[in-house]
Amino acid sequence: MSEFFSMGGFGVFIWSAMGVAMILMILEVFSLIMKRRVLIKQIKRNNRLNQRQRKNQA
Amino acid sequence: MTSAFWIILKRDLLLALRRRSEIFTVLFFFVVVISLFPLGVGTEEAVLKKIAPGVVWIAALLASTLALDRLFSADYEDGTLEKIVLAPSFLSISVLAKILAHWLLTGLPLVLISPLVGLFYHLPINTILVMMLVLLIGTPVLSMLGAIAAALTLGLRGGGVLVSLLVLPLYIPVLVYGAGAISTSMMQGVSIEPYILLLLAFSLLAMVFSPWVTAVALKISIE
Amino acid sequence: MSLVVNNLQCIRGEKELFSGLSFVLTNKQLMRIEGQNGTGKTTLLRTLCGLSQADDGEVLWHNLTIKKQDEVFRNELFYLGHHNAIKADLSALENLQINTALAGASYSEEQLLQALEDIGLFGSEYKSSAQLSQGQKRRVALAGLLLTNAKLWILDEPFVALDGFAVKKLQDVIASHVENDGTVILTTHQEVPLTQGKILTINLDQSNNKPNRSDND
Amino acid sequence: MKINWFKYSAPMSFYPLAGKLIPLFWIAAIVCIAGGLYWGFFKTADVLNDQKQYYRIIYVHVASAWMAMWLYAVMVFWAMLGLIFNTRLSYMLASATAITGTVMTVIALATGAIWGKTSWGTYWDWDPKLTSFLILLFVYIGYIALQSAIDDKRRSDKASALLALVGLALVPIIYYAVNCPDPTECASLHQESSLKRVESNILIGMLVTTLGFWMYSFATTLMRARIIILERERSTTWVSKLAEITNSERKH
Repeated sequence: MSEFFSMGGFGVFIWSAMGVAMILMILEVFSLIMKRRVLIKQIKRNNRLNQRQRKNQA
Repeated sequence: MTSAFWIILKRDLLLALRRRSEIFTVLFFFVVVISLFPLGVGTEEAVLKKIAPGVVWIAALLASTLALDRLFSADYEDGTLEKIVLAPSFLSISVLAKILAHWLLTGLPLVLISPLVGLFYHLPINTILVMMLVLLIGTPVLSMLGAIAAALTLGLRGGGVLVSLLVLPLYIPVLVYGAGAISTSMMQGVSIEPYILLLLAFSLLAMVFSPWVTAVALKISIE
Repeated sequence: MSLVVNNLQCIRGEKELFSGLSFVLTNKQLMRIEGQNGTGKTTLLRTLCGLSQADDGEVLWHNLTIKKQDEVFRNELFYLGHHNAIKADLSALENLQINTALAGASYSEEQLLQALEDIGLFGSEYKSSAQLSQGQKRRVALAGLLLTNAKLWILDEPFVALDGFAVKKLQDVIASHVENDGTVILTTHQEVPLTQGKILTINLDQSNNKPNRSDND
Repeated sequence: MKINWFKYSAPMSFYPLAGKLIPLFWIAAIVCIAGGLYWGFFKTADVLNDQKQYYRIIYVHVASAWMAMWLYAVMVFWAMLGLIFNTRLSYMLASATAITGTVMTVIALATGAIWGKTSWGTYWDWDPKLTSFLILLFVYIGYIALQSAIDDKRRSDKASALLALVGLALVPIIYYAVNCPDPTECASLHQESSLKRVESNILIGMLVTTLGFWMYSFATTLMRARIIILERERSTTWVSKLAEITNSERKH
């Protein structure tokens, strides 16, 4: 097992390359999910405000 | 048709003449940058000779971008740009006039003062001549590519920094071959002709496409 | 000779400024565009000039969309925007000369000086424009109207910053242009009395206050 | 079956369609990346012995590098479509593609540097390929910077699209310049296509991983496009009627 991870002495390089790629990709997806969540919350809040305004006007 | 070209060219030169400080600011910026390098990297003659081609071009790139921000923004702010767009002539011709004026005011002075670099960096006479020649061919490309970026960033907050960010990567070919020609001229028995031809090709290509693209960008930006 | 506007729509940001705007304007007609701030008066004028692109609809001049006949149209158009296109480093005379030349016409120095005198700038012709007041700069820009041969004048708030004398003068100039088979479109709060011709009015206020924009593109 | 493409060029129709496609692309991406790497790590022992183990970096490196270049082409394609037909969705897709492209370029540069340390003993070398990618990164960043500097969406869409086109026109020249700083030597320098020299066994892992990265790019681009649509169309009635907007907050 450890032999597999050491990759003939190149393990640090190989796994850090894989790690960098994976971290960047996960970060991108994570930021997309967060952005969407925040945005949907904002739109909901706006809609609620609009509805209340319309009710008050009526 | 050509009248708009001459009107704009004459007007820009007249304006610059009335406000000479702007020309000199760019020129002094260039001189300051090239005199900072020896202070930073040491004054050894061999080192200076080696870095001179790169230094002169990088200083020229920076000086040229410095003035780009004002290329269209002054006309944009006072409404003249709308007049130019609505003038009954091709916008790209008017743009070419603006670019030519910009080069005459910021590019040409650099060519003329560049022998000073030769003096500072202990360059031989024929290298100085080559340097002037490649600057003469290369700096118009800087003005022409820069005009596109200036048109795209017209009227934006922090436009000056953005222009540099957009345009500096596009200057790479001029930097590579411009500096390459100067370095090569210091070697024995190597022809600089290929470099000159490539730079000329860039210059021609830029002259054909840049006014047209800049005109499109201006129309997008003033909308 | 006519300006035809068909079903014009303009959206800025998320707001629809106006839509379904249609009208026909021929010679001897003046159109006043009314509306509160932010209702799209300037956008409408700029769209009519071709400076801005409409989101829908078209503007026709001589039965041809203005996109297709740039040169002819721009030769017959005089546009005055919010800004006066005056360079502070040039004199009033130089400014007027360059602006008229850009519009495609060259005039003798006497003609230019006469126009400046007529608009009330006698004595300031050679002054650097930096020394002119806001109203005087506006007058320099308007002096172009005295000289131009353009048929269609599109003027954005031409009376702003002018004093009583200049307002009267400008009213006369506009009236006589309409009288001479011209067409004028302007935004203003100032009445423009005409001796001849017809005044049309468009109010952009009604098309405002729509809570939502339509769903389909 | 006839598909009405114009229908899907409207953000309102595209939004739910993209929503349905995203999970499919995620599944494909995970399967392909996992499969490609599994092949690359466990099925190539015969070719990659101990001295050549570092070669395994190439699966991620090549996949991200190809995607970085390909996504630029995709971005320009949408930008051009936007400029020609003036469809808002094209611009949205162009800007959605740009950020994934940037991420791919960064991955390619980072893994390239690590690869360089193992094979040439230095993290950075001004080798033409690395330099070109650095410049590609600058071009991507310029595009994104211009787009975010312009508040007016119409202008920002068109201006950045034009910049992308200018970049495309200049990239070959820049690439030539960094590859052949000396024009006289360039004519004789003939680079053999690197693909032919790669063992077919490794090639399989490389291609499958690349396919996975491609699927990943589809998924993230569509996700970002949906966010952009929501952002820009937030005041329309169709957005306020969406299920994700109308459902009430989850009770804890």
